[in-house]
Amino acid sequence: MADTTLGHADHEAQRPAGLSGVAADWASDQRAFKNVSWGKAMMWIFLLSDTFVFGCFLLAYMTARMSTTIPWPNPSEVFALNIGGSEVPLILIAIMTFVLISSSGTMAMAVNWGYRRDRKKTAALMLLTAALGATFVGMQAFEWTKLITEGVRPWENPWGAAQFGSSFFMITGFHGTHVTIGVIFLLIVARKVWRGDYDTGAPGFFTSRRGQYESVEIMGLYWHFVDLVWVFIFAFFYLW
Amino acid sequence: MAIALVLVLIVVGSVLFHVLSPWWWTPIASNWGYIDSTLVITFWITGAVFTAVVLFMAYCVYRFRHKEGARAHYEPESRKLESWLTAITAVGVAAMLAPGLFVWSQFISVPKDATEVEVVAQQWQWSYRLPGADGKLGTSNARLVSPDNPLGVNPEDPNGQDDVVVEAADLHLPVDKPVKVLLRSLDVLHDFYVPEFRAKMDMVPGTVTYFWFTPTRTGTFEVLCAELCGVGHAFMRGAVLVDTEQDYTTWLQQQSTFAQLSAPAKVGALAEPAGTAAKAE
Amino acid sequence: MVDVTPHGADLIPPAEVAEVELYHPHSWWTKYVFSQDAKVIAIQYAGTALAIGFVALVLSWLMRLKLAFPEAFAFITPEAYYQFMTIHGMIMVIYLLTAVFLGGFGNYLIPLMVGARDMVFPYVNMLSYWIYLFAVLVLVASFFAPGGPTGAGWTLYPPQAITSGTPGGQDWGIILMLVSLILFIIGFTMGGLNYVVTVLQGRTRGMTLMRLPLTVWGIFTATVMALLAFPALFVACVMMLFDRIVGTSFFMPAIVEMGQLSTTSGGSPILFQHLFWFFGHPEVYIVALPAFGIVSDLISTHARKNIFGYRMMVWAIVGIGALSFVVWAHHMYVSGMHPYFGFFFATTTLIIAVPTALKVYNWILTLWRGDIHLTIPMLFALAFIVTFVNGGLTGLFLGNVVVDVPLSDTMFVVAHFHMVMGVAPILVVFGAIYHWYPKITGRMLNEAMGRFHFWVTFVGAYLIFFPMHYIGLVGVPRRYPELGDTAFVPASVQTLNEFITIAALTVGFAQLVFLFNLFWSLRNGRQAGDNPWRATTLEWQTAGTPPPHGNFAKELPVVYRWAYDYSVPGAPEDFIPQNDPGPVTQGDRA
Amino acid sequence: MAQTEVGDQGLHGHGGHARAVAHEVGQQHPIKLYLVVWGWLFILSACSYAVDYFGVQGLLRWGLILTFMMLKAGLIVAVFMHMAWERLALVYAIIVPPLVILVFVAIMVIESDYTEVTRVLSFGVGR
Ligand code: HEA
Ligand code: HEA
Ligand code: CUA
Ligand SMILES: [Cu+2]
Repeated sequence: MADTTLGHADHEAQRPAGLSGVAADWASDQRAFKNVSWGKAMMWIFLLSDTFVFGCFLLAYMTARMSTTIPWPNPSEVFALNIGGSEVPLILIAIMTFVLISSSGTMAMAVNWGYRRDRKKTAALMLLTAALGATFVGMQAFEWTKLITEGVRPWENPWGAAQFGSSFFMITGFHGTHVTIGVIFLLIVARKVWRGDYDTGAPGFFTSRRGQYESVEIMGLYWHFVDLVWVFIFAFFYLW
Repeated sequence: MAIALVLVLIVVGSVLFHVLSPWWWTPIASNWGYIDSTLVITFWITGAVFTAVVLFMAYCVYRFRHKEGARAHYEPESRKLESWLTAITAVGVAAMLAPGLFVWSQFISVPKDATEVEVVAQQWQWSYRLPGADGKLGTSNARLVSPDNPLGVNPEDPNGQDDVVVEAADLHLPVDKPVKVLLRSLDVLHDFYVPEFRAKMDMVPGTVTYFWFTPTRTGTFEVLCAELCGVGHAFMRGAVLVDTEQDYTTWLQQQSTFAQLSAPAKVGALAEPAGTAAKAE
Repeated sequence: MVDVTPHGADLIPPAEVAEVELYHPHSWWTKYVFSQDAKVIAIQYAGTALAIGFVALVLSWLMRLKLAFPEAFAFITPEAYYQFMTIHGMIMVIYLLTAVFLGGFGNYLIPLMVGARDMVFPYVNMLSYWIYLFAVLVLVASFFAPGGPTGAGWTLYPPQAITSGTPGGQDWGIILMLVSLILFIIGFTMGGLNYVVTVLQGRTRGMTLMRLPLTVWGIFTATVMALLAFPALFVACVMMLFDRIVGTSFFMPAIVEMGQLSTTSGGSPILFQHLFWFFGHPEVYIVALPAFGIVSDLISTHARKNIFGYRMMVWAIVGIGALSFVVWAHHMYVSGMHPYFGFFFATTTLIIAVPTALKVYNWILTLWRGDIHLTIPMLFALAFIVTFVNGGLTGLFLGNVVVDVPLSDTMFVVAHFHMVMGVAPILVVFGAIYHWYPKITGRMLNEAMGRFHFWVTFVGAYLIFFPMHYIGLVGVPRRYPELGDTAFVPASVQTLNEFITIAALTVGFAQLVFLFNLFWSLRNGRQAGDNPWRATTLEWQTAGTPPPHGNFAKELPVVYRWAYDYSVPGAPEDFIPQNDPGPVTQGDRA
Repeated sequence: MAQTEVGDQGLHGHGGHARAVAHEVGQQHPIKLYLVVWGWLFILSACSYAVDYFGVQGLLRWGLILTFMMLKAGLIVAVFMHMAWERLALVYAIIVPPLVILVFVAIMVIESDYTEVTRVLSFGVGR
């Protein structure tokens, strides 16, 4: 029921770039972010909010670590694995990092094929992404069991400051939850793609709004963010 | 019209209340008269602003109330006026901030000759520790608290042995001698607050905070707790007695040092926190 | 000076976004209960908020009674007092004001004012309300939990909040409180994303940001702030839950509690305070900015005059919003944090006074040479300015670090934030209800009852909180259920306390009249018509009153001017609606 | 997600235009680009891992870790999240607000040091 008298949308006409573009966009009517759909805008802003959540978590961990007078356990020893008789530092974490990065790669491609309306490839890549994500969570679980068997608890650990365990379980746990949620939604969206909901524009179950391939990109934004957060956790928790 | 009248009444009433009401701060007993003066400056500036703003408002309401056929003046904005007002306000703010920051820098820089006094808070009582002959306070730790070491003084620290321990009694201070008050809490947040001294500071478990002041007149002053610390908060009282030099020394004689208190008590090793043994050293 | 060339419609760009099919409810349930219509959700939000707010109000009476007549109300033990105080504060700030401004007015006004048919994601919007309701229920549940609600003070400072010396500390109270807060944050985020995206991406043709009514600017900025500030509280709550349930030591050093050495070690209570206030200070502006915005529109409409210095007003709102993220530690001047922070935070704090001052000036300059109709909304707006200026100025005492030292944690602080938050924005809530009730229900609120409510609330509230400053000045600490006999406090202070209590109860009674009016006028109120205040903004130009599902007629309105074309010289009427192509006026720079 | 660009999805008639819009909206870039970025992310992660493996210490360690971290973050946001192709209005709206977190971090660094020093001085080290 679009207002047909309007002719075609004018935002395809070149808009100024650079700072003047910023000014022009914010000064324009209807939309501040031109060519950004509601869903995408919403996801970006949600991620901004989520950035503050993880920011505060990491900042709290930093404070705990910097203000305690009890020595902090050395992560690269704690997270070392005994492979072939020799202790390899952080190896599991490194692998997890690679797994998650790979999942980001596959996700990016899924988005790409999505826009080319290639149902099979898109769905397949998303499933692959989900699989990698699941692997990551699995290794996380392994990591937790290892530490727990070594006597690390949220309230104490054999090597030093109690906050080590607390921060570890809290931060990785919270990140892990994000990954898990991501995996679930990946599966849901993949199914819709597979069924071709986004070609027919079938209405969503709750929202009764028409599906579009853009959902794949929005899903992607979330997934890459989860990867992004891990980049920071890797640097600040494991490498510090 | 009632509203215009009420607005005027509010201004007049508030000013009169401020001037006539018997409720004002307690006579000061420390060197922090500066704080009071800053407060007075602030009162003058803000008072003037409040009066001006509200009276002008009352005038507008009265003068420009709706009359038949009247029409409002159309004036979107006036950059000039707005800039002026901004500037004036900035000046007003600066006039309050400048002295404030100046006094604050004094507040946080403790004079060299200040003697240290430790105040230890716990639900819901005050205890004190004086440095003793060597003028140094020994280290302390909540972990060491025990019936015969109520303040958790470190028995292995030589500085601590001659510390004077005043448990759950009144604190005495010599008049006109600057003191650095070290604040320590054994359980939750408290706040060592003596209205006559103006200065106050929270005491935070797990760290030590401080403020300094010089008592300027002798007398007995009430200590209150000014940080919610549980159901006993309101009843957590104590007293500081500011004495003349002689009275102070006589009082000091009667106090017992940490060594005397814990004389029989064995000087045991500190309890290590759970499992810090391995990598601690 | 006003050229009367009619707007060429060609100036208005065509629509970039095709209309969305709205969700059409099929059953009574989906229409009125699990509704996805922002207007219904708004009413649900506001209703719940006011209801729980009333509970908080009753709690305040109990507190006052204890403070005035400690012996007579001996049955209000310190435990009970602290529980009342904590829940009172928490409800008022978060579950009442935040919810009513953003969830209530935000939901109702944003789509209407920006010319949208609904929020961008109605389904998520609906979820937001139900999670909020759940959070409220969890909070209420803590009254019936063993040990009762928490008595830790609304600031929930650890270690005290989770130790046995505090009501609910070792029982369910604190746990339910934290869970409820976490739920609130999740629910709010869902709604908040909706409000922000609707304002940024869902505006109608011709509606530029600089043509938005200040109401929308206030709510929008506040929502953005909330989305960035609540995370800090969220994190603090999660960590405290761990400390309380799992036994971690985030905020817990080694402490000796009731002669018992705790198992915790090395945590930092100060960290919690930083996290809390990094949320807490923006929060107080989150409840202030919507009030600023709404009051601007009330004044402009009822003074029949454009808001003075619209663009300055917008920049002031944005500036205040941004600045308020770097002033948080002014609540911690005497917390034992790093002493040098005092310089930084005192400076940033006082700087905020400047944009705020500008807003005050512009409100008053809007009255200047206006055509002031002293309607009830206008009365409340005027009352807001007085109380806000008063409370704001006392804020400058507290902001000036060294002056805060003697005043901190005394009744002076309590007086400050009640005047500036407990009275001023609440007055705006009332004014706004009197202003938009006709649009929401189609009927006017009863005039006589309204005026009675206004006078008692305004004068009464001022009488409650102005003298309270001086109790603080004498040196009476806050959070003292009874003072006992204290040498430095003159007995007359108790008399003053009794006076304050009586005033508070009177004001409370007036609220009942207001409550009655709300329901009475539903039936018996005078018919309002579409635009009773002859206002310019879009919500008064809807297809019928109350606006139907979808808000506007088949065609969305097209906006040709800013929201404040009142009394334009040469114009036939003394107001020109935003969607009227009429003359180009000087005020509109779009 | 929900609403459609005018003329998109052939809501009315002109389908040719519809594809134009679809192109405008849909982020399309050669797969190769993603593979390259993917490769770089691997390399950078490997590098930061190496920093720890060879036990680089002190400022150099921090310098390297942070640089690699920022590079990785940059690549993910710019390419994978298509930030590089968004209009600056969005870019700034997302990048600028997190700066206040940096202020918060700076404050907390100072605060933590202060706390630790007081603890060492008055409680003795190690407990
Ligand atoms: C709506 C809520 C709201 C608002 C808007 C404000 C506004 C301000 N507040 Fe307030 N504040 C609270 C709610 C609010 N506050 C709450 C809830 C608490 C207590 C929390 C707790 O501990 O429980 C608190 C506590 C509080 C403290 C901590 C006190 C303590 O615990 O020791 C401080 C200290 O700096 C402070 C300062 C300020 C300042 C400087 C402003 C400024 O923004 C005010 C600016 C406004 C004006 C200045 C008036 C208008 C200006 C003019 C008329 C121009 C003329 C002025 C000059 C020329 C100077 N407030
Ligand atoms: C918006 C916030 C708000 C509001 C409106 C109020 C309203 C009132 N508050 Fe309170 N109060 C707080 C926020 C608020 N308060 C906070 C944050 C604390 C700190 C808690 C703590 O220390 O932890 C506090 C603490 C506090 C104390 C201090 C306790 C202590 O430190 O010992 C006292 C004591 O007198 C008090 C009294 C009152 C009174 C008499 C009223 C009112 O009676 C004022 C007069 C009434 C009105 C202006 C009308 C209000 C109308 C509504 C609330 C809507 C109700 C709904 C309908 C009518 C449908 N409050
Ligand atoms: Cu101790 Cu309050
Ligand atoms: Cu504040």
